[in-house]
Amino acid sequence: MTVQGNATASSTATDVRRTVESAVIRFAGDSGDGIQVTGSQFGLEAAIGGADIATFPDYPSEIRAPQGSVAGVSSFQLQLAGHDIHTPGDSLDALVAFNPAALKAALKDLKKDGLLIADAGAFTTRNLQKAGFAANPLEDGSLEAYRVLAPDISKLTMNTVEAIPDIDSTSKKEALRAKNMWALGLVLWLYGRDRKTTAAWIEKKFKKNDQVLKINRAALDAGFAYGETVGLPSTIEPVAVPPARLPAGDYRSVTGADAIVFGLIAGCEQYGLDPVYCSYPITPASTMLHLLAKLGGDQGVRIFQAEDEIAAACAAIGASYAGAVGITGTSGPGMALKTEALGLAVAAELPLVVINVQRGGPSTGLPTKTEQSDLYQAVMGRNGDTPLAVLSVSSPSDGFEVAREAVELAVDYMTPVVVLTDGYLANASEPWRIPDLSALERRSADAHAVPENFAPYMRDPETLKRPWVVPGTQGTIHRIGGLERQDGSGEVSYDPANHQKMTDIRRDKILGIARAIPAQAPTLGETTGDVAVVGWGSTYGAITDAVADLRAEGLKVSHIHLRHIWPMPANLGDLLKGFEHVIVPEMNTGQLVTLIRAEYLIDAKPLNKVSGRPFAVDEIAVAVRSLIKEG
Amino acid sequence: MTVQGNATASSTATDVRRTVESAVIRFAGDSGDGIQVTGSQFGLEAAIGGADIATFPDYPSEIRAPQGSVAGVSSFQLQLAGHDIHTPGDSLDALVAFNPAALKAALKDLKKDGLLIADAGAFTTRNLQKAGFAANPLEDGSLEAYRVLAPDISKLTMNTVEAIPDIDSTSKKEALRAKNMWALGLVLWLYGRDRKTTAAWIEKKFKKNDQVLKINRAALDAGFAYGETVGLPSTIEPVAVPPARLPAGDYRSVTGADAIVFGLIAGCEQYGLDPVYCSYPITPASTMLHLLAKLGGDQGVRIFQAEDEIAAACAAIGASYAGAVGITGTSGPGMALKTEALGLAVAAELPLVVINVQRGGPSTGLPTKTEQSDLYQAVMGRNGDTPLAVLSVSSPSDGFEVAREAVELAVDYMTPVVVLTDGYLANASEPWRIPDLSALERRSADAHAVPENFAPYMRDPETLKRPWVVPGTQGTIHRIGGLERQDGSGEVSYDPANHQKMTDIRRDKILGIARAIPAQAPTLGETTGDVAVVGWGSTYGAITDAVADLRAEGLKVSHIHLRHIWPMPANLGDLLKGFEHVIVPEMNTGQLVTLIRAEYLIDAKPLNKVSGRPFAVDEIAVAVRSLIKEG
Amino acid sequence: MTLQTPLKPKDYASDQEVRWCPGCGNYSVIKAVQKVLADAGSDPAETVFVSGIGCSSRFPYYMETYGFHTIHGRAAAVATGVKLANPKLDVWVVSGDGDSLAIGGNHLLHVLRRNVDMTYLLLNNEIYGLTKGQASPTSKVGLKTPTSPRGTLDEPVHPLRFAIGAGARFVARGVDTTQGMLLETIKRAHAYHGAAFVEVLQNCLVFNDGSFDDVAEKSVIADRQLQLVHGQPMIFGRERNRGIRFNTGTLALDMVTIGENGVTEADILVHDENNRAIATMLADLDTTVFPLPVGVLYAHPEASFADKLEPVEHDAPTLLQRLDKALRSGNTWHVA
Amino acid sequence: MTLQTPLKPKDYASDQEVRWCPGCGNYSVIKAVQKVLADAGSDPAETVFVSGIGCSSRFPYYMETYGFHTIHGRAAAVATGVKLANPKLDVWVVSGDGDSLAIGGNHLLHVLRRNVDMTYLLLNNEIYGLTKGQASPTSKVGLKTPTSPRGTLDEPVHPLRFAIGAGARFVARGVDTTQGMLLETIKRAHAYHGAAFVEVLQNCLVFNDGSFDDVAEKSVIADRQLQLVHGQPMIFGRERNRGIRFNTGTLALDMVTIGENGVTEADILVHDENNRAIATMLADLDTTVFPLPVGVLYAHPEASFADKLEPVEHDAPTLLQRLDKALRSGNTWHVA
Ligand SMILES: Cc1ncc(C[n+]2csc(CCOP(=O)(O)OP(=O)(O)O)c2C)c(N)n1
Ligand SMILES: Cc1ncc(C[n+]2csc(CCOP(=O)(O)OP(=O)(O)O)c2C)c(N)n1
Ligand code: SF4
Ligand code: SF4
Ligand SMILES: [Mg+2]
Ligand SMILES: [Mg+2]
Repeated sequence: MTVQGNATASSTATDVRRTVESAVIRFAGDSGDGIQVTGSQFGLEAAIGGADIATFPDYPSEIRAPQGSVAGVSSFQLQLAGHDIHTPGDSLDALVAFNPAALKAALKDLKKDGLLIADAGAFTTRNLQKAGFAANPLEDGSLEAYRVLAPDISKLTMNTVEAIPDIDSTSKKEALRAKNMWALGLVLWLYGRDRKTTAAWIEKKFKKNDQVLKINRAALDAGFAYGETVGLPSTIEPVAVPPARLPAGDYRSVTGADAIVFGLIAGCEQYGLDPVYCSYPITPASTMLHLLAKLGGDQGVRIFQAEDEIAAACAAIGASYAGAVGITGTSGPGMALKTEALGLAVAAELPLVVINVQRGGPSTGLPTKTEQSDLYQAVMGRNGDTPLAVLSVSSPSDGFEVAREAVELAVDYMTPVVVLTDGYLANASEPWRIPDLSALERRSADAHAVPENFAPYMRDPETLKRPWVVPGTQGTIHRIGGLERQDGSGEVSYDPANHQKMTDIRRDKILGIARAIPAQAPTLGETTGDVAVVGWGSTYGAITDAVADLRAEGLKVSHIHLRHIWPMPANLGDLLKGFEHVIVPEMNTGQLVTLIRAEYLIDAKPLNKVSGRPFAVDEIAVAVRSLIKEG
Repeated sequence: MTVQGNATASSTATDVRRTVESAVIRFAGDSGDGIQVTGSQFGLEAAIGGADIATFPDYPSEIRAPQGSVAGVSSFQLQLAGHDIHTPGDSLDALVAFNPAALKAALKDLKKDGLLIADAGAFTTRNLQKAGFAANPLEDGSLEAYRVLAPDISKLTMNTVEAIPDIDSTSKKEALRAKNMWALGLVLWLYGRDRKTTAAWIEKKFKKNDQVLKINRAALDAGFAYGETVGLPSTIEPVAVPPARLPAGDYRSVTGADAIVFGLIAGCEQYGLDPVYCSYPITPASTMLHLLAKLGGDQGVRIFQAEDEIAAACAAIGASYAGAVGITGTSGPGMALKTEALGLAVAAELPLVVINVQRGGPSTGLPTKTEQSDLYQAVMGRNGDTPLAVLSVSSPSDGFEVAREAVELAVDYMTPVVVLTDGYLANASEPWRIPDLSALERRSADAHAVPENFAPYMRDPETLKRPWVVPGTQGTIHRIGGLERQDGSGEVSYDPANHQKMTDIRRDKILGIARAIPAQAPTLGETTGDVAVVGWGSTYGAITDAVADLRAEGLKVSHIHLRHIWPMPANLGDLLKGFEHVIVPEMNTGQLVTLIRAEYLIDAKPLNKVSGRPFAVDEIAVAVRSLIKEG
Repeated sequence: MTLQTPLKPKDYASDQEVRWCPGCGNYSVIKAVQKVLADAGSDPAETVFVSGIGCSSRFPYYMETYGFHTIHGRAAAVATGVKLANPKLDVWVVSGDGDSLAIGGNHLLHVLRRNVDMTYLLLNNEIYGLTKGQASPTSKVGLKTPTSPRGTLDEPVHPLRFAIGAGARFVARGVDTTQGMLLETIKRAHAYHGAAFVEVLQNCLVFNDGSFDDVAEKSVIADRQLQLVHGQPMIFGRERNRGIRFNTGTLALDMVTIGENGVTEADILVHDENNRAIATMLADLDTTVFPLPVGVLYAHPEASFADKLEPVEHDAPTLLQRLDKALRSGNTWHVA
Repeated sequence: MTLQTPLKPKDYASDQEVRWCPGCGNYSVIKAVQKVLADAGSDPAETVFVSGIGCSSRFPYYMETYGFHTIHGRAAAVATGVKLANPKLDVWVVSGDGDSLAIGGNHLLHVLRRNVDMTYLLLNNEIYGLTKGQASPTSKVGLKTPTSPRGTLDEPVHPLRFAIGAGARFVARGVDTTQGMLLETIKRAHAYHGAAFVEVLQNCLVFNDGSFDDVAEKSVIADRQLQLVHGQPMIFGRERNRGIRFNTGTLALDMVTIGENGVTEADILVHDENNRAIATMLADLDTTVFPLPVGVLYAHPEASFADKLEPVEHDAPTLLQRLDKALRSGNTWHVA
């Protein structure tokens, strides 16, 4: 469905609304409350209405975490704005709490004077107890600092459902599950959004169950109507968020996982090669596998759900050996299991794309929380001198370009390429201008061409890659493997001098990628100054907003964000030496910063956060200010 | 059998021999020629006779590499000396070549005017061809630069055997296999060694086959007699190597593998704990498993040959969980497979000792060759922020102390400890003064004591370790695992602040080890100077000899050799800053040097060799000289 | 070790909040296990639950015993290590179908062939629960899941057949809806000396609801389950008039009705736990037609892993002397 | 694809120097394989040998076909990937007992249950050859090796039993000393459409010499091997007068002599490759007493992995349009 955006964002012409430039809203409740769906739909309505958005879904690792408990709270935060934004926001303009536990977990993030919408019906003695409240905060005056709107949403939803003609009694029992739609309706109204897309979504989603469809539809409308018609207290005024001035084009919303999937397919198509995606389910990487499974053979994609991550990596290697682009996606612990197989791909010099959706570690760690702590593993975590290329993704939509480039590097250099993204990026979504696929560069018409005087380990003088001649080709029969091989002939060789040479070639081949990638430019700010804030991956949004703020204060700060982790861009050392200070915010205990220090002998300072949550803009700004003050 | 050493090293009183301070000898031949046995026996006789020795066994990875081929050459080099030595020597004083291929492979290492002993009987047309000789080098004058002794050892051995009374005809056919003993006899005589120990070894080894026993015994004696009685050309004079002035005590010969095994057992005994060694066979780590299997329950050791390296690591973790000291040993590719399990041990905070006998990589690489390329993997190769301690072994006998310390750190800090050794060290042997076990420090009487107010993740304020309370203990029932846990209580926790805290604790616990280990002192030389040569692991011997040479030239060079790779000794940065230059020789593409640069921002220079062979002393000396020259 | 003062089943429940979905089949398994421990008078402090990762693998948290929630697929290997270090402990492994038969298949094979002393519960819901509903290696062909939107294609692994093929000496099956039989089966497994393998059909009501309804729904149990009892004829059915017969013509198992076509009770196959061939045939039965065999299919006592472990010397002073002896064995020499 | 001009067996041998010990059982296997390929007229360029690590896994180097010597235990997984990318290739896996049943057990399980199209040769020498003689999971109990100086303790994995338990549809056995039968068996396996599993008893003369002498030595073959032929009675023995009978009393297999105790040829069990229960019993036979069954124990054609693979669109321009369509499916909007 394509709707015309950029129209007036408000649905009723009679509204007189105050305009705000942006708003940060969080929905929070039990994992059974439909929080993720509510948040996504709100985001979609906001985006279609022309706003820029950034989202942050966050949920517990249990399927059904204990009802009413703080540990079981699922939440979905988003920022919508009339300008280009990069993060889901630090503190909340509005919080929608479906129960006391949600309030408990989220209240600290709500701005003073922020809007709190709570379902009074869920603030029962039992729920209050479970959340650890001694008294009902809706009644004990403890929320005075906020603007509170606490209708009994549960009851209002029930009433709405009761009023639907021909509703049967079993369905009525289920009616309470629609309270998220009631709340969504109200919030859509408060922020001047449309509800057409959500209505269409309900029609489609419940088309097999007419009763449930009607219930959800009615709840959505009732919430909307509540805002429109029930006189809200004067402190609670509806607002309008103007459309953002986004570049012209067709837009859709993508999550980080979606964007990578599309990028992988596009990358393979550039070469006319088939992607073969081999994976073993693991949170938060599974969503890529799910989307690829859905797209299926129709998109030239073959997926393989392997028996474990080792088999997934090995099958991907086998697929590359046989001429497809083998791809394997996973998350931290699964990446650990692929270690040995990656070594084989390096030794055999086969293309391979590995997507690691990082999550909180060590070990099983915090499976549904985000972190950037697998950089060491990606760059250095193998036995032997086993170099490969490492790229990173900075925003949900950035995944498209990075995945596409990963395929290119894998094929052009006959090497594994690791793409680091993370749990936050994989689940977060943003509006994305659909790329013009016809503009895709068509690359080396025949990736499997047989060079003259073919030998399995002969080299392209420019890239040092060996030829990718695949089984089924006549006249080029040969054998490869993980034992050291003679340069050129590819025969097994234990010759000392050859081993030295091959080790050097493998290193130089990867380092040579630095010649092919663009020079590093600051994302924001000048190429010299007082402080360079160097980031990689999903810290992008927070850093760039922080640097913008600091620059607005007149400070000489630049933001330098790396896509290429290994090899690093050729000019990076020189660029960084143009700054008085270098600080590297990372969601780990300091990994990129180690590489930078070792490579360039620059006293880059770490700024670390390992709490399973992305940086707040302010955390970075504060650190940079104190760096400037100190030195 | 204990013999009294330090007596006159020569067996016949009538000999008049020139004394040499040291000699470097290599035996080389087909893998079927019994080269390893010959070399080991020679080394043993030399050591028992009071010399210091260092050995370097080197063999192909096939069980029976093609006979007569250069790829199939097996060799055993050793240095014997009348003083303390550290390497098997750079270039050869003598080469014993059992066939043309051996000559081909080794001749380049023989000193000008060096002694070449060759079995003329093996220089057949076919063998010459296989080795790629156009003409017979024994005849074409191409060996003029050397002192050549080329009896037909094959025939001489056959003749000897023929002469044994009651030898049966089937055994005669096997007689040729004893030619290594003939050669050994001759070389023992040439270097003034005894042959009693070898004679006793033959008695024992072949006690079930009297015919073979007699044949080997006769061949050994005949070779010896050949030296004594056949007038050798005057250029080929027998020599004597005086006894080395070693500290008093009982000595034995140990390989690096043996020493580690003994160290592990001793370490566990300090605590009264049982070692449980879980492993999967892999070259060159299997020899540890073999020795432990032999020692068995008698030594309090339980071994478990697991179905793979993952199971081995997990079983070791299970054993530690249940109160033993879980140990797992492997080599590079196997280490890669243990990655995920190591993360569990870090998260669960259990003691675990991991021995990695490094070999040539990447992937299967060069299984029987040596390398130091798994340092990155050991220190950084895991998902998440997953710190652990890493130690390294510098010489065969050093394995004892390092393994013992690894057990101590694992238990005292409740952490996995990785010990890095390598293929060269594991197979090489040297004389070792048997330690006085009664002097072993008896440590914390009850490693499994229940602290007051027990909680599974309560901490020792000094070391930050959690208590090791094991199943079977009354009153302390609890559950652990790989999900993030609440500091103190150990309950599963998704709390952001707690994750930050636990991540910091895990890091600080490991970094805190730096407070407990001794400050780094130079192995040789002053604490300041022009060049610090920083090494780790098996480069020890070559570096220390090179530094000694350089210092003899009057250069201000020191050797700093690290046992503690992670954390590094607390004073290391300051120590290194006292030198103009820092150079780090490593058998990899530069791994320790990366850590040093990142930690101390010192422009340490790499010196890399990745040829599957240890550094030659001279390679290091040359590099240091040119560093000084440059600036 | 058994307790002097026996405990109640609920004493084996920890104070941890159970985080399985309300209605999950895992609840009836844990209930049965707690009763088995209570009946056996097991000492909670000597009991260890080891698990991998999955909904099922949360099991140890809910047990008031020692517990180790390890990594995906590796519980069997960790549990083997526990046995190596302390063979006296009563070791249980609880694992899911993905945990045991996808990533962990190799370790399961090896604990079974080694007969490592443990009670191994494979909670088979034919789905990956914890990761939100992907197909598992036991999913029935055609199951639509996020990774098989057009239905799975691969033939599933059959847990009992696999266990027998792996050389297991104790192979049994239970169903979450049949508490009594489940309890008895787990009790037998727990009493078995060696590796006792029990597959439990366990309903995941969120991602694979009703996968076993056809055999597990209360109303069909009598007709659709064949409760195996050693030495008893294989009779089933509401009227106890149906049975399994060995057909000597086809050399296969038949389903017959007593009183029809001249079939009498004497024709019915008597269950013999020791007959591996028959156990294989029972495991192989096409349960869309035949009833589902439950209870102990195969039990063949043999020396266990722990029985065969080499005795280990523990006494430190003696050990020190022995190590000294080892150091001095072979060639040694003295330098004065 | 088969060739127009057939090649000779030696044309399938590469120019690489063979590095197995002289006398190693692997030689007869490679000879048989080269003959099978020649007889089938296989195109070397369309043929791929994938292996793990071990002496046996050096196999691809010696074949004049495409070859991939991968990592220990993972050949099956790599081969599956080859099939995924190009289902037309003729894929072989050659692996050792350690490679297949220690570290690689899980992947073997899964290629068998998925019926992935490949000829899988497990060269079983009951030892780790390449790493110098440690016990393998198939080593007989009591074998003394460097890792079991006082004899192994664990019950071995039984490759055929394991394969059947894993759901293999083609299960066979050959012996290195019985070229003819080995050749026939590998030929059948190669012709099979799906995962064809063949265990070959292969003597390692260096580390486990004579492990199979009892059944494989030339002189005992007639009496100690039971050559299975579909539809033929299970008769063996130098005099062809001994046979296998199904004993309906014990429900087990018996060894009988025709002409003794009233036994006639009609009593002898006729081999039926399709009967999994009988195949299991054959695999289970105690071969210290019974003869060793060789040939095809079980073959049950079924749709293979490649048959079931979803068709994949290859045409780049069409694909680009389809990707564009996918990108535009769902909610999109236009910004002017
Ligand atoms: C190495 C690794 N790979 C993947 C995962 C993700 N994962 C967790 S549980 C699970 C499967 C769960 O299925 P099952 O074992 O059947 O247990 P259930 O949840 O159904 O009880 C997977 C794939 C993981 N935790 N670790
Ligand atoms: C990950 C890993 N672990 C261990 C090894 C060492 N290794 C190589 S081959 C082998 C076993 C060989 O036995 P088998 O598979 O039976 O083959 P065979 O040599 O007997 O033919 C082992 C343990 C390895 N190469 N890689
Ligand atoms: S998801 Fe399924 S298996 Fe997991 S707890 Fe819920 S019902 Fe049980
Ligand atoms: S070691 Fe054994 S299996 Fe390996 S090549 Fe030699 S005989 Fe064959
Ligand atoms: Mg499951
Ligand atoms: Mg083998």
